[in-house]
Amino acid sequence: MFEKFKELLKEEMRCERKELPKGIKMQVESFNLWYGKTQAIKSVNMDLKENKITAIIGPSGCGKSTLIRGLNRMNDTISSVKTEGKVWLDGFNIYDSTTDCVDVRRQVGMVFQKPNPFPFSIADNIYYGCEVNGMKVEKDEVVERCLKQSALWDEVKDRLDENALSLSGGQQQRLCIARALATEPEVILMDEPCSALDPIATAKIEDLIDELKNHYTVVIVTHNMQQAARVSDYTAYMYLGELIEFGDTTQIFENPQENSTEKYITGRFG
Amino acid sequence: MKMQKKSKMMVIGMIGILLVASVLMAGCTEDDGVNEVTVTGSSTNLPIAQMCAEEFNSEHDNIRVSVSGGGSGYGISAIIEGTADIGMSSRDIRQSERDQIPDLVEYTIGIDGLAIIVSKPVYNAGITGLTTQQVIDIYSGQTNNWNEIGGPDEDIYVVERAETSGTYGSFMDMMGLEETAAHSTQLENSDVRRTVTTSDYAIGYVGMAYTGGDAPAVSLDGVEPTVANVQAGHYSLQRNLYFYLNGEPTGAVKEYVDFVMSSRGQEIVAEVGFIPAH
Amino acid sequence: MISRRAKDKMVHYTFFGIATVSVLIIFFIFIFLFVEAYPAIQRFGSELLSRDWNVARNQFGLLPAIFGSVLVAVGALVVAVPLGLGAAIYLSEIAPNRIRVLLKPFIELLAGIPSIVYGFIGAILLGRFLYDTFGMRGTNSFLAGILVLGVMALPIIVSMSDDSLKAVPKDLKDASLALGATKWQTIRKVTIPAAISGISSAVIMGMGRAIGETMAVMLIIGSVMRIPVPFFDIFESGNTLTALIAVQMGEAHGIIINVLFTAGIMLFTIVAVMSIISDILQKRTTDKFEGKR
Amino acid sequence: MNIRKLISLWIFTVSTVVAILGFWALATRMDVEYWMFFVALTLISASYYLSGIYHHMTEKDMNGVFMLFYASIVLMVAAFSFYLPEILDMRQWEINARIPNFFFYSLSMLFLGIFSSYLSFRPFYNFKKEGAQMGAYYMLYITMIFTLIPLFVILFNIVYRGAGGITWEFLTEDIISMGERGGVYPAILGTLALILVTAVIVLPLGVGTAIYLAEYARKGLAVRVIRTAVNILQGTPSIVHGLFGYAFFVLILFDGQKCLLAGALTLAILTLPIVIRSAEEALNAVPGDLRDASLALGASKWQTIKKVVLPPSLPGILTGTVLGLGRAAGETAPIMFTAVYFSGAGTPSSLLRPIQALPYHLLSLYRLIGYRDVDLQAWATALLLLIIVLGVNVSAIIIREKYRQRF
Repeated sequence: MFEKFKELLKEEMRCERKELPKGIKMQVESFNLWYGKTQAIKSVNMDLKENKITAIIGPSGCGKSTLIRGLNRMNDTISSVKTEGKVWLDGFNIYDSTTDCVDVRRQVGMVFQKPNPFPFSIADNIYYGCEVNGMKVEKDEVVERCLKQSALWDEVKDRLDENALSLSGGQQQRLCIARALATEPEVILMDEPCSALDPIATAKIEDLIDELKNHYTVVIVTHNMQQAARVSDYTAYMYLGELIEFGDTTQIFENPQENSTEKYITGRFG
Repeated sequence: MKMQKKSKMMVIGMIGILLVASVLMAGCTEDDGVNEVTVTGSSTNLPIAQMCAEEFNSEHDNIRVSVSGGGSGYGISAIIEGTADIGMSSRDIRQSERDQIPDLVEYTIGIDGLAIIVSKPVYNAGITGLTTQQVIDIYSGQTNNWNEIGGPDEDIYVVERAETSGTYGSFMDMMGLEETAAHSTQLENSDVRRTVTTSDYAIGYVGMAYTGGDAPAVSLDGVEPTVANVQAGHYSLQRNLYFYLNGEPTGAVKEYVDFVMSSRGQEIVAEVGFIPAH
Repeated sequence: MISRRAKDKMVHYTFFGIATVSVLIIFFIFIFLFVEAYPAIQRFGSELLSRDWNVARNQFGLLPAIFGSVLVAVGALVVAVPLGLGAAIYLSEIAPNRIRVLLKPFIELLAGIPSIVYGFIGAILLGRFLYDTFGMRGTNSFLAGILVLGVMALPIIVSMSDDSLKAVPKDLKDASLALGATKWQTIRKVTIPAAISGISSAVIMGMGRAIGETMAVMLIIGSVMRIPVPFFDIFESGNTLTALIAVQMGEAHGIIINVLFTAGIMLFTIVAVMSIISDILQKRTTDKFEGKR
Repeated sequence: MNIRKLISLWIFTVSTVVAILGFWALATRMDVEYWMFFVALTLISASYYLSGIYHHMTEKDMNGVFMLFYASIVLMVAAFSFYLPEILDMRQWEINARIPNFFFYSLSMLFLGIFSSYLSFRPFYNFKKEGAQMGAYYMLYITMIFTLIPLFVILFNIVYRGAGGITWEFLTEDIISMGERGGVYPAILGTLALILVTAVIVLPLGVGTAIYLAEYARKGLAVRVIRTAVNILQGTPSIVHGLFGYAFFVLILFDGQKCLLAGALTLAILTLPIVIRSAEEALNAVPGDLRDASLALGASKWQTIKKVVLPPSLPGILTGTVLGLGRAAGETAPIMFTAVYFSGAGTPSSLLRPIQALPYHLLSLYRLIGYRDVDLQAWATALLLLIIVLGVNVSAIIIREKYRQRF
């Protein structure tokens, strides 16, 4: 506690600002991350374009998930993690000492690998984000808007008070997306959102993601290259914590510049 | 692989412990030729039986006397059921109990005065004697404050023994009470003593041996509970302390009883604060 | 040479035999208690639930002891639950790892301190302290019992609640944090509700221990069979079922033994009802997590 | 330096000092005069007023209201304290207590201090939700401290008062003169013998039952009933076990003779559910695919249990058993009617003879305090009992940590 005191009692520093080029929502600038002594992310630089879908692909353990968790400071919840570098969101560095990671997370929503609805009712799940952030909104309105946005409304509109865990896996995941939308984020991060789902549910989620890019900037981590090719506008290929290649999805899949990318995409390893 | 090795060693260790234990047990069950004498019952008699047993045990290698408390009723039912060799009692045996023991043998090992003790502050404030009527009033809840009988203006904290104990029975009989308004029920004499001494305005009753120090005994109807007064029969609250046996004692039991009744045994009775029977 | 199949069968029957013995022992206790209590129940019937207790007159109303047991247990929870829950939340959610590894085994150890030691300390140190502070009539009181039992229940409640808070899946907490909730909001709105079954079974366990505790209570409660007037007067002394058994059993003979067995059955029933409630609570929350309503 | 933070820190410091003073006064029954309480009140409310003025300019809504509310509580308490008599005689309401007012003052100081320091975090974080979080954390620190205080007091007292009594004589000599002199040697041996015999009885029974329940029994009604029975037995108060042990083992089985075996049997029943449950848990923690893999390789069921299931679950079983035995070692109620005599029983020599045991010895010595000079002996016995029981538990924890296995 006293550490915290000292920290807070330091001179208030002015938040660092940087004007991002037009059309770029987030910018990752020489970002490094360590778990204890192992470096998981090695100086990654990346631009995330507004209202576009960016996919991150790569073999297991390459740091995809770590990187995406770095974009809304979810890594702060693990005590052994150390970071270096900057991530700009609308001109603010989210790793700045004065930035509040809780605010960051409100602006950058996240959907996890496994559907993880709270054991509350469907409506309460969605309203939760508004409640904790003290947003003054009508509950019914938010629930309806988010469920409609996530194409779940027709399926659940009669059972909003039911426990969210009674939904099927695909529905649960769409509920999680709807829940992330409720706090009115600008960026949505998805960490392998379809890996626990069957093909039909996956197709629905993919349609939904495509829908979402009209309003949000979406970053998606995926294991499934077809999926990346189908849904994304930009693709980043990572290997062993490094960003090997980043570019237009069509370019990455049809004409990869790097040898390693080509090998991965054609399925020769990974 | 490593883990398996560890587990194996643990299995061996556990089996080893079990083996050692069973060997020990087998060794234990062998009779070592020691004669057991068990004495149980009234906690008032306990110090006598206890101190005698200690001295007796140190003199006899082949006899071991174990003493435990429990209360007079427990002592008597122990000899009815044959669970102990000697039952101690601080009250006379009841007729219903006598009927169940055909060969009852009774030894009066000592005489006890039932002393009324009060907390030191009360004693110092001038309550050094009570009348029988005052004690009855206090125990029946009619007198609630010490100032009603000339003491400090403080509530009386009334301590009694558990209803099943011999001392409780004797006290209630002698006072002619059926019911009390006590604030604390204690299991044994020493518990009563401690409860009275740790509170500032308490009253309780204990065997004579348990008085003195922080727990001064008050005189009853002007008679102090002293050895001389009890011996002369002046003190009204007095009772005999008994050893009850089922049948004439033999062997080790006889030796122990004889020791208690011997002049050395009776000296011990006096040492722990009671009056020798002869 | 016995075939492997036959050997397998034999082992099976051996274990079946052992399990049967254990189970028989358990049920035998239940039956034996009832058999021993039966003479008293038959003779006194509902008088056993009255408030009059007088051995000389053969009145054996156990109500004061039942009342005392409940009062003491509830009081102990009032002391232990706020403190214990707070400490558990601190340990499981906030404490830095090195403090946690230090404190958690320490608290588990404290749960193992024998009750006679708590009783001894409580009777020697606490009785006189409370007597002086509150100007009570004497050193024995419900309050002393409540405080000692509260302290005794603390380690159990802390340790069990901590376990159930720790068992809440991390992805639930992550989901909440990712929505912009602070850690404290997450604890309050997600972690605690998710762990509520474990926490309530910890509380019930603590209460069970408080009701079943004998030695600590016996030394400080005063053991008088009377319901205080007014009934919430915790500065008076009283009795609990356990203390009643412990104090009277030593000198009991005849019908009192059967009465004490009835008291034992009452204790037993209270505890059984509590453990069934805790089972139901547990079940309900598992259902919730599995999506059944 | 930021003034806002300075004010917060100041309020926090003042309130913490007030809280500590209040606690100290409560614990030592120090006379707290009403003026001390007033000084504390004035200091804290003045500080708040200051911060209120400062914040009022930046935080428009909640702040002013919150300050007014707080100040009114403070004023009400202050006004009430004038009417508080020197000693509040609760006997006028038939409650058996007479509470001196220092108690109210020190208690109020304690709570006032804690509450103010709790609130002091809000201006610190500019009344954002992190302020509430910091305040909540602070309250949790406090509960942790208050949880540890009584436990430390207990440990400190036992060690401080008992350590002087633990001498070589105390550990090796017989009980002399009702515990006034001599030691507790027979009681130590008695307790150890009790644990050992209990272990011998309970291990095969408990582990065998657990293996049956976890590996063989079909999950049906019967198993559910058994499990419920085990649960109920685990929660059963130890005095009920004592009652059963006395009525069944002592009176019926051993002809009224208290003895080591009767005590051990009672304790075995007491620990049986603990052993069954922990062993079953340990067995169930072994994943099912391991069993399937072994069976698929042609091993028989018993071979699978022996070679695949038991080895990894052994540490868990052992931990549970040792914890159960640790509990058994400290129990008084089940043995006081079944196995123990205060003295004279000597070192345990036969299963069918009474013994002496440390917990019961402590109880007996406690009873004699005041009548006999046994204070030091009693504290030393308590310390010794604590060392033995905690030693058993520590060894269980060590087993658990050392051989812990993850699947």
